[in-house]
Parts: sequence; structure tokens; C-alpha cells
Amino acid sequence: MVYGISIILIGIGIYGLMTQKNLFKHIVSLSIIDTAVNIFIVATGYVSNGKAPIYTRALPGFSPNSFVDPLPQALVLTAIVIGVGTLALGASLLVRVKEKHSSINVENMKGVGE
Amino acid sequence: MRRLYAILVAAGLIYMLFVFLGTLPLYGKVDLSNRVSAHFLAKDVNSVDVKKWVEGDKQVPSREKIYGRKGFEDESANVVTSIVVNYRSFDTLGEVTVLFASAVGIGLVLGGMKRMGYGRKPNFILRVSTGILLPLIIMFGIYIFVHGHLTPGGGFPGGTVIAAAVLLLYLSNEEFVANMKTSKSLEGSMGSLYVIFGLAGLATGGAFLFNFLPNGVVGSLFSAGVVPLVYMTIGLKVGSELSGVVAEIHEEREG
Amino acid sequence: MISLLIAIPLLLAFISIIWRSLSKPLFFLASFTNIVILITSWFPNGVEIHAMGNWKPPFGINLVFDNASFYAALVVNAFFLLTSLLPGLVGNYGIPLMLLMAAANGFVLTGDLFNSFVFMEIITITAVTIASKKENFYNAFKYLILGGIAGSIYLLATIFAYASTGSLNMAHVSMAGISSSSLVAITTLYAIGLGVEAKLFPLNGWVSGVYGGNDLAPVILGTSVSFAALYMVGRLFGTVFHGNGAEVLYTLALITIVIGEVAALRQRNLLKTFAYSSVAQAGVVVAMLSKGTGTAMGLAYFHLTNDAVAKFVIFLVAGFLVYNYKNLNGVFKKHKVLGASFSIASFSLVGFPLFAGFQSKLRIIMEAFSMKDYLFPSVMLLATLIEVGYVVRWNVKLWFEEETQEKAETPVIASTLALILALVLITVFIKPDIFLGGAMKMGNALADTKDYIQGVLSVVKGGM
Amino acid sequence: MAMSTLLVSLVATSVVMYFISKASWKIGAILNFLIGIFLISYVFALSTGTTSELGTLFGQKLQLIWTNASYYFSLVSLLVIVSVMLFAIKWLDSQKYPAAFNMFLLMMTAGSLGVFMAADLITLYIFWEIAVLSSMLIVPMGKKESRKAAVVYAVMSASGTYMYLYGAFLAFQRYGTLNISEIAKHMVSDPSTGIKATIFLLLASAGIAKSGIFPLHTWLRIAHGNAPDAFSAVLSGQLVKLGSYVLMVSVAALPSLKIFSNIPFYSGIPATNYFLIALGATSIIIGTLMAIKQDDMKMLIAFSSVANGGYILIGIGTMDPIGFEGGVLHVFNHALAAAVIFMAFASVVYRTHTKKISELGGLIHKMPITFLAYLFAIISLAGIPPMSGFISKWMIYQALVRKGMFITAFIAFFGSIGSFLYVFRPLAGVFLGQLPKKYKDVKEVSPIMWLPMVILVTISLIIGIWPFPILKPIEGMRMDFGIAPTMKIADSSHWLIKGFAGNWNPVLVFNLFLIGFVIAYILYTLFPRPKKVDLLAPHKKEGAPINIYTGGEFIYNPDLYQYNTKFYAGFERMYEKHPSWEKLLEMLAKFFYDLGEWVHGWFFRPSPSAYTFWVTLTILIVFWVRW
Amino acid sequence: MSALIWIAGGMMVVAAVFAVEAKRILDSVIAMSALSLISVFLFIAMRAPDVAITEAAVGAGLVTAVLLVTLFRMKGGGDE
Repeated sequence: MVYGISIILIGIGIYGLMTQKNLFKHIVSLSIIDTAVNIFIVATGYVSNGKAPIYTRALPGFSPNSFVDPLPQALVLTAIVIGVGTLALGASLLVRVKEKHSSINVENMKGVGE
Repeated sequence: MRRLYAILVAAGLIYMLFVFLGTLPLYGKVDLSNRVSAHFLAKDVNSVDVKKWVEGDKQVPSREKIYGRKGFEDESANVVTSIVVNYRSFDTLGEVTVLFASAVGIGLVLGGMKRMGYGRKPNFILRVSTGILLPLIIMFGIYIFVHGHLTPGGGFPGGTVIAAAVLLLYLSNEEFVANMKTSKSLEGSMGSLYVIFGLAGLATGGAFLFNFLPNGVVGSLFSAGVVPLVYMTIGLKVGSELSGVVAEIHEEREG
Repeated sequence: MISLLIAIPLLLAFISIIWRSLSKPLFFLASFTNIVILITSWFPNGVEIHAMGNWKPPFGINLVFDNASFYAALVVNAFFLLTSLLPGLVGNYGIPLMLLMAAANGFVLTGDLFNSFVFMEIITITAVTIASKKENFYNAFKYLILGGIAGSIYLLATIFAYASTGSLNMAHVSMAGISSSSLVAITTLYAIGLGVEAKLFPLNGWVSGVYGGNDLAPVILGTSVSFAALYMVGRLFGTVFHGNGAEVLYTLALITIVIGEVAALRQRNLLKTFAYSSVAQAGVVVAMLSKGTGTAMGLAYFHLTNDAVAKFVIFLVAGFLVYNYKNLNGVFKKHKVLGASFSIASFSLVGFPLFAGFQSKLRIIMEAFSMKDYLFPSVMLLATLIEVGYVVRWNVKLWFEEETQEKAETPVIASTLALILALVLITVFIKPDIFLGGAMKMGNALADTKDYIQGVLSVVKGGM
Repeated sequence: MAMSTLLVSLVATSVVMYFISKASWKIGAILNFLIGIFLISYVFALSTGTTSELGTLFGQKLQLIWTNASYYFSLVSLLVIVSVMLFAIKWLDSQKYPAAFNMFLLMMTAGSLGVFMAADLITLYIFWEIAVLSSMLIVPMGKKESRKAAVVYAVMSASGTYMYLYGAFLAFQRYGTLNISEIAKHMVSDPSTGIKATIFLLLASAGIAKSGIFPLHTWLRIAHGNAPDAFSAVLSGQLVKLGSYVLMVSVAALPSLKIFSNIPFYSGIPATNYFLIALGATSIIIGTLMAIKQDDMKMLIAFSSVANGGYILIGIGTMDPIGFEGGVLHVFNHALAAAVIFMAFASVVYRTHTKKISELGGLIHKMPITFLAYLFAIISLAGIPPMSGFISKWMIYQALVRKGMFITAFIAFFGSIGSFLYVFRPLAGVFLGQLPKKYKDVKEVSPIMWLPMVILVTISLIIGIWPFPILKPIEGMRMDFGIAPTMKIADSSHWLIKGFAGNWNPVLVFNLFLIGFVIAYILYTLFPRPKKVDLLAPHKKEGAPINIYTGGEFIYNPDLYQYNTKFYAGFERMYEKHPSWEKLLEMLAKFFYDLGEWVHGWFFRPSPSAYTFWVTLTILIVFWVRW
Repeated sequence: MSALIWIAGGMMVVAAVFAVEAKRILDSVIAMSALSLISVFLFIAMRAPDVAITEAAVGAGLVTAVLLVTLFRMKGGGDE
């Protein structure tokens, strides 16, 4: 179910990348894909009725499958930050693209192509 | 037409991923004992007989783990943190580097000189409340990364919260310019510190990023050896880094 | 010790953000130290691992140091060292270059799938930064988008691998019995995810824009990074997945070769021409890698080494020319040393005798024939024919056309470097073992899955 | 000195030569010439059967062997090259890149010698590429069009070379060896005709491309026509012969009659050979017809090289003892003739700076020695006794008639007649007729330049009278290749060349010709001399109307009315609208460019969306195929 | 819980489509931010509090802020 959501979101993101002419939308679409992939990853680690992987006073001991898989979560933490890095760099590139080509719409940009 | 093709192709991709999904275990029906994370959770990685483990003899950890006692190989209560900062600390170093690379890249791409103004006077409420909120926000950010090994959160969200404070300053004050020199120095020295932690581990324990400090008791603030230190480093670094990014996107080139 | 290959450039990069002016000397220092470290641990002839934080694999992240990763790291760092000798080229980009160096080393050395993803993302981001030099923003942006998609796909592949094996460690993944259907899923996704960095058709649309956009990007991305990416192709499809998915790579590679050369032929821009040629050469390498045997892979990396050396010279010279002259007709009359190096490098690219490319190209054809593959050599020879066309055209244009009045000072260091590398190319023709020995060791190490698993999973060695 | 040492040191010396020539190109040119003389003496001293090893390449020994064929081809090559080297000592002062010319000429010499010495296919390939590469770098030193010529040359040559390489590796893969004689042995016993024929044709295609045989002949016109003038002599006289050598290797060294004995096609000639003969015949037709049309004198001879390449191929292709010898001897004849002709043209261009026939005329009085050299060379080229060119053509005809190949024979005769037409055009247009006024101060070239021509012409004449020294290695070659080894064709004790339809006694023929010439000279001196009329009235200024009238009008452009403009207009009109192979190949090249455009337009779009689309589509296709 | 996830999923899809197809870039960025926020809910539902807090701070907060500021810098960007 959650898998389904994330896959559809990936599809939407790809669709956005393919159809949109505004480069800002590309960043937005990429961000959607990132989020979707993150959801997907966390979903692979979900265990029904598992607890959040934190030892607390209320949950003292370890037994198999009592927690959800912490590793995908750790990976997602990394992936989120990587996504931010990519997006921020992309946004700043767009600022300069706009300055140089006077538009960020693929069809109206000047001096692009070849 | 273009949209139609796009929809078709995207639908194809969705279909493909659904088909691939069939190769994964069902949602929620994961058996952790087949995965390495079982031992991250049990925190008994060092006691696993790797040879047997990889050949399919999954040694299900059955030891009782008690909150508040010694005996773990990694003492942070938050297992995700122990993975992020201890078991897979190297990934985190990479992650920090990604952010750093991105910040450097933004600096090089924008290469701004003068602050961009929003062209309007920030309203009174914003200005006053910023003054009140600012220390609180920063305190909160610090709290998040200092308790990273105990509670959810850690260096990255903590640092982000600090950066949010800087953003608030930019929004509330047309004239405000962050001191880039300080933020860069903090960023650089914190980054170096992380690597130096790693090198210290290499020197004392023979492996890069080795946890060279003594462990404490699960659940207490001063536990988990080097983990809180690393998370603080990360928190400060991310905070200064993202503040730098916030400052940089507010800069315009003159002329 | 090998963790220092990554730690030192990172540390120096962090330090140089504080003292910006130091970035150039520190970059040189970092690459120099790395080369020294590598030289002191010449060809391990076995599998050494470095378990990060002393967490033994498959639990922790480990660096793997065997003949393959050694040779790859050597080549990668050598090009960084060469680049660091060119302060004019490095400019403000010392820090991204150091990060790129750390990431490329990490990418090569790591034995962990997710870790390789992280390093791939660092490579993408720093490469985008470098690509944006000389206001080449739009192409850098395109690269960023494509790299982002590729990164997502690579990450998905990694997660599929994790979900079906329960581990991220390459050695463990390669020995864990993955069901054939999930293997298809994983290798398909990896083929596409790596295809972008490995410049496979049609994922290579960014190449011409990025390589053709400034003088620094092609020099470093076309050599070091390209080597690292293609190393990963060999590691994943050779060692980890035992050649599963090789036919996809093979098909894509053949198309890549033809498309790359044809696109290069029509190019009127010097840098872009050779950018496309580099695409085609990547196709040759991947086609050879997809064969999966030690010899074939060794030859592929031998070819790649030759190609990288030649491309370094070509891009160095071309970058200088394109950004100093409006009209390139007959410019080599003013820069004879640069011209001679360029010609030698480009002839080596084609595979004329007397130059290194001959050795690798002929061996590759021979190896392909001995595997009863008649298609690949014919495609390769056809591609070479097209290559002859544009290489000769450019050489004739740059040497013999009527020159213009424009003048630029000959860059002394660049000329010397280019000449030395050109001489290296000639030396390799006479004594191919200079590159071939290492490349063959690399190929054999990549093909030897058993040794790799044995080395990673049973011997836990932290050690300096 | 071992052959391997010689070749390696020659390549190395050529690089040194650049720096020497950089200091003084004249010293470089002289040194080049001296090295050439040394090489000739070296070639004479070497005894057949000597082997030498160059080293190993991927486990294969690179071997050199000195055979009769190596001796013969090296000698012919060196004769041409050394003459050009001598010629260049003076001629280079008109050139822009003398140092590079010296370097590449020497390197090319090394490459060519290596080709002739090679005992295995890879060694041959290596030296072949060295020769091609260095010659390819000399071609663009000429005028503007030569830049394009170099590219065309390189690509055409490479297309043949890479087919050859494919064939070589195919043979290696099948027979496990690259050594030519061993491959020959294996091929004889190999039952699979298809693969043998493939290997054979692939190997031969390098020769086809290089010697300008149809369909890869078009580069000759462009490259020979635009290369630096003296270098055209090497191109046409020597480099093209590399192609003939490879053709000979693939036809004779791999004994095609035995290998393809199961597919006889026509009077014992296998289909594969017949295919080559057909290509040769086509080349004769195309070369002859196109040569007649040319106004550019160098392009004219370039096309004649196409035709003569055809003769050589036909001769060798028959694998008939006398035809084979004729074909191989034709290599020698054409090499010398073409070299002299191109050097003569180079001399003319050196003095007049034009190579358009219609702009020249009457140089016979200004450059008499050049004229004489040219005259004898074209006599040889056209195959008129007593020059040596006749003998080889005669031998080829003999073979064709004997084999009953009447169509080919007819084409060969046609080519001969055509060659009278086209060699006469530059003779009439350049040397005879009216001297344009602007060339009235033209002088004969210096002895350094005419001497090589005279030497070559003399050799050609001597061989025409007494061909036995050159026939001896050819006979040796024939024995080596096992073509009717018991038969003796050259009979020096009776001064005879034995044909099938009669014998040829060159000495007798020469004497007859000598008598005829003496009679003609006497008649010439007895009759009154014709009176000369200047084309431009001497008292008029240049450019002003001239007192030549036609139909009551002043003639403003006397060049148009010169008789050598549109020399064979009537004849040319007969095939004006001929289909052009050159255009076809250009279309092929354009196809690749267009493919590039298409690829660029489809896959390398400026927008990231398109990339995303292709990436996704590729994933889907891969998924579809693999799932 | 399951129903909630369905609702959240539906909202995310709607937000994603809106983010992709919106005429104004500003709307698009805001929709994207909303998508991130809803994903935080999903993360919590999947027992991933660490991810949730990071996504909330970094994904939903900072990215949105950065994009908005750059959008402002571009003076509306390519609102064509």
C-alpha cells in the first residue's frame, strides 16, 4: 500500500520531468521523486506491529521483530540530506540560468541549444 | 501528444516498479532475522560469527537487553542514531560531505556580493517576535542534536533548525548579513573535527571512525562514547553550513 | 592506511574552506599524499579490507583494497595529481576538486552498496559544481537533473538488493542466493543508475554539454571520474552480480559506440567532438566489461587507461584552445608542443600504431574474436573508421589551415604535462606492460568473485 | 644490420630528422637522400630468406622476412622515393613545411619497407598504418583543397585497412596464427569456402582501397590531385603500390587457385579472383574515361593511376604465370612513369604556379628536359614500345587472350587506347602549343630537380630494352608462390620473353624503333620549319584587346580559344551524364553526418525532459526484454 | 490506521499532481511542501520518528524555504 503510493509518486515525478517546460518544475519533480523513494525505502523496513527502534524505559528489551528495521531509516536520513544538497544546488543554478538566459522556461531561453 | 507519451511512459515505469515489487517481501511482513539490522537492534554485532551468519545460519539474538544497563556494544538508546553515527558512520561522513559540497557549489555558482532585499519593510510583529524566538529556536536546535542518541532527531534536523533561525533573521531584517567568515570557519573546523574523530579512531582502535571513547549506560546523556560528540559536530556543521546557504541565496551580484 | 585516501582530501577540503587561498596548494598536497600512500602499498595481490569503526562486514561499512581497487585508485588519483599541477585550470575550484577526489576514491574503494551511492551523489554534486565553471549553468543543471534521476534509480536498486538479501555489503550480496527475478530487477536498475555516469546511451545526453562547457570539467570528469564510474560497472556486474545483466550492458554499449562516434562526427565544437568520442570509448569499455572474464575486463581497463591519458591531453589542449582563440584554424603553428601532444593523443585514440591506443584496441578485437564475438569487432572497427574521419579532420584543421592573427601565450606547465603524457602514450606502445600489467591484475581481481568474498567476509582486518 | 633494427631506427631517425630539418631543411633533405641511397644498397645486399624479429605483440611474434617479393617491391619503392628525395632538395624551397615533410617522408619510407618485409599480417598492418599515417600528414601540406583531401584519403584508406584487420583476426581466430605462409597452408586445407572467401576478400580490400581500385578509387583524384606536387609522385608511384603488394599477398601468397579450386568460375579462375578482376576492369574503364575529362593535370594522372591499378590487379588476379609476371612488372613500370610524370608536373608548377592544363602551353622551349622526361614517361605509361611499359601490358594481354577472357581483354585494350588520349592532353596542353605571355620568363628547373626524372626515365628505357634484371626477381617471386614453377618466361640467353601467342624480343624492337627514329629525324631536318606566331601581339599591353579577330569581334579572352581548353569536348560529351561513384560515396559520408544530425536531434536535445523520456524508455525496454 | 494511510496517500498524489501541473511556480512549491509534510505522517505511521523529524525539518522546512527564496530572487521565475 505504502509501496503503491510511493511508486505512483515516482511516476508522477517522472511525468513532471517529461512534460514540464519550466525548469523550476523539474526541481520540484525531482524533489517529489526523492520523497517517494524515501517513503519506499522506509516501507521496506516496516514490520507490522513493530516499535520505533528506540530503547526507552517503556520498552526495555529486545526480541526479534519487535522493532521495525532501523537500517532503512538510517539510509533515508542520509538520502534526505543528499536530496536537500541536490535541490539547493539546482535552485542556485537556476538563479544563474535565469540571469544568463533570461528565462527558465525551456522554450523561451536564449542562447541554449548547440 | 507529448503529454500522452509522457503518461504512457510514466505508467510503464509504474507498472515496472509494481512488477519489481513482487520480488520484495510483503509490506510489513519483513523478517528482520535475515537482515543485518537484527544485530544492529540487538547491538551484538561483534559477537556474531560472521562465517556462519553469511552462510545462512542466522543467529537470532535472544539476549535480553535492558534499558539503563551496561553491556551493549553501542550505548545510544536510539538505534537509528547508533547506525548513523556508529555502525555506518562513514555514510554519515559522506552525507556531511554532500551537504558541504553542495554549500561550496552554491557559493561558487552564486558567488554573490551584496545582500538581496525583499523590497519591503518587515512588519513589526515579525521583527519583535524574532528577537524573542531566536534564542529559543537555537536552543531547540542544540537540544535536538545533543540528545540525538537518546531521542529522535540528531545533527541534521538540529542543524536545520539553527539555520531556520538564521533565515528568520534574514526575513526580519533587511540589512542583516550573516558573518560568512565565522560560519565558514565553524563549518570547516567542525568538518575537520569529524574527520579528526575518525583519524583518532584510526590511531587508537586501528580503524577509521572507531568509537574510541568509553561507553556509558544506555539512556543517559553521557553515553554511547563518541556518538554524541559526533552528532554535536554534525549539528554545528550542518547549522553553520545551511546558514551559509541561506546567506548565500540572499546574495546578489552587484550591478 | 587506505582510509586515509578518503580522509585526507576530505580533511584538507574542510580546512581550506576556512583559508580559501590555501585550496590550491592543499589540493596538490592531498593528491600527492594519496599517490604516495598508494605507491607505498603497491598491488596488494590479495584482498585487504578496512572495516570502518572496526565493525566487521557485512555489518559495518568496509573499504576493500585489492588489485582492482588499487589500480583504479591509482589511475584516479594520478589524474587528480596531474590536474593539481595546473593552478590556472583549477582556479577557485580547489575545494570541489578535493571533495571529488575523496568521493572518487571512496567510490572506488568502498565495499558497500549504499556507501557507493553516497559517494556517487558527492561525485554528482561536485561534478555539477565543476561543470558550472565558465557560466555553463544550464548544462550543469541538466547534468544535475539527470544525475538526480540516476541517483534515485541507483538508490532503488540498492534498496532492492538490501530487501532481498538483508545486507548492503557487496561481498555478502554477491554470495547471498538472490532469486533470479529479483536479480533481474536489481541489475536492470543498476544498469540504468550507473549508465548515466558510465555514459551509456541514451543516458549520456549530459556529456557534450558538460564536457564542452568549460576547460576544467572534461579534464577531470572525462578521465578520473569516468574511470571510477566504469570501475564500478566492472565491480558490480563482474564481481557482485556475476555477469547478470551483462547482455543489457552489451547491447547498450554497442549502440553507444555507434551513436557516440556519429554524434562526434557532426560536431563542429572541438571539446564536444571529443566529449562524444569519450562516450564512444566508454561504450567500448562497457562492451568488453560485459564479457565478464578476467582477460576481457583487464583489456577493457587497459583501453580505458589509454583513453583516459589521451583524453587528458586532448581536453587539456582543446580547453586551452577553445577559450583562448575564436578561430582555431592553424593554431598549432603557434603552439607546436601542444599540437604535437594533441596529435599524438588523438592518434592514440584512433589506435594508430606507435601509440598506446593501438595496443589496447587490437587486443580487444583479438579477445572479442577469441570469444567468437564477431559483431563487436565490426562495430568497433566501423566506429574507428568514423573516428579516423573526425580525428584527421581536426588535426588537419588545427595544423594546416590558414592561421589568424589571434595570439595567446603558451601555457608552460600544460604544455610540459601534455608532452610528457604524449610520450607516455608512445612508451606504452613499446612497453604495454606499464598499463597492461596493472589492468590485467585489475580485471582478474574483478572477475574473481570467490577471492573477493573470501577476503571480505572471513578476514576481518582493521589495521592501518 | 638486422631488418628490425633498420626499421626501428628509421622510424626513430625520422623524428630526429624533424629537428635537423628545423635547423636547416636543406641538410635534412640531403640527409634524407643519403639515407635513401643507403637503403638501396642495403636492399641489394640482403639475401632472400633472411628473417628478423621485431618483438612480440600479445604473444604473437612480429616477424620480418626478406623474399623476392620484398626485394622487388622495396627496390621499386626506393627508386621512386629516393628520386623524390633528390628532387625535394631543391623543390622544398617552395614549400611551407619542409621539416615536417622530411620527417614524414622518411617515416613513410620506413613504413613501406616494413610492409614489404612483414612475414605476418599484424606486422604488415603496423607498418601499413605507419606509412598511411605519415603520408596522410604530408597530403594536407598542399593548397587549400588538400586539407579535405587528407581526410578523404585517411577515411578511404582506413575503410580498407579495417576490413583487412577484421580479416586478419578472423584468420587468426580460425587458424591460430598470423603468419602469412602458415595461414596459406591452413587455408588450403580448410573445407569452409565461405569463411575462406570472406577472409580473402577482407584482406584484399586493404589493397583495393590503397591501390585505388573501384569502388574505393575516389580518393586518388582528391589526394593525388591536391597533395604537395612532388609528393604526388610518391603517392602515385609508390604508396599505391603498397596496395598492389597487399593484393598480391592475398591473391598469390595465399594461393588462391588452390584455396578456391572448388569454385572455378571462368577458365580455371576462381570466382573470388574473377571478382577482383572485374573490379580491376571497372577501374580501367572509370580511370580512363575520367582521366580524359580532367583539366587539372595532376588529377588526370591520378585517374590514370586508377586505370593502371586495374591493369596490375587484372594481371595478378589471373594467376596465370605470364599474366602474373606482367601484372607485377606493371607495378615497376607504372611506378616509374607516374613518378616521372608527377615530378615533371611538380617542376612545371614550381615554375608556373598552376596545374590547370588550359592555362599552360608551349613550355617545350622553356623546359626541354622536363618535356623530354615527360614524353618518355607517357610513352611508357601508354604502353608503347620501346619503353618498358609496353612489355608488361603485352604480357597481361597475352594472359588474357590465353585464358579466353575477351571482355576483360577488350577493356584492357580500350584502356590502352584511352591512355593515348589522356596522356596526350597534358603533352599538348602544357608543353606544346602557344606559350602564354606570362610564362615567357619561365626557366628550366635546376639539375637537382631534373636529374631524378632523367635517371628514372633512363632506367625505364633500359628495362624496356633489357628487362631481364627486373624479370629475374619477378620470376623468383612466381616460383615462391608456386605459379607454374617449371615454366620459364624470361629467357635472357635468347633475349626473349616467351608469350603464348609469340615471343617478344625487346632488343630487336628497340633497334627497329631506333632506326625509325633516325629516319624521322632526318626527314624533320630536311623539311622547312613551321613559322611561329605569337598569341598576344607584342606591341599591345596585357589585357588590352588583341588583334585576333573572329567574326569581326575582338577576342578578350584568348585562353578560351586556345585549343587545349576543352580538349576532348566532343568525346567527353558522350558520357557527360555518367553516374558518379564519387557522388555516391559522398552521399555515404553525408549519410553519416545526417545520422549524426538525426541522433543529435533525437537523443541529445537541449531540454532535460527529453533525457528523462529516453532514460525512462530505456528502462522500460530493458525491463520488457528481460522480464 | 490503514484508512488514514489511504487518505494520506490520496492527498499526496493530489499534491504531487498539483505540484507538477500548477500554473504558478509558487503554488507548485507549496504543494511540494505539503507533500513533504504529509510524508512525515507516513513516516510516523511506519515507526520512523527520526526520519519524520528530519523530513519535517529538512525536507518540508528548509527545502521549501530555499526554493521560495530562490524563486523570489528570480522575480517570479518563468511564470509563463
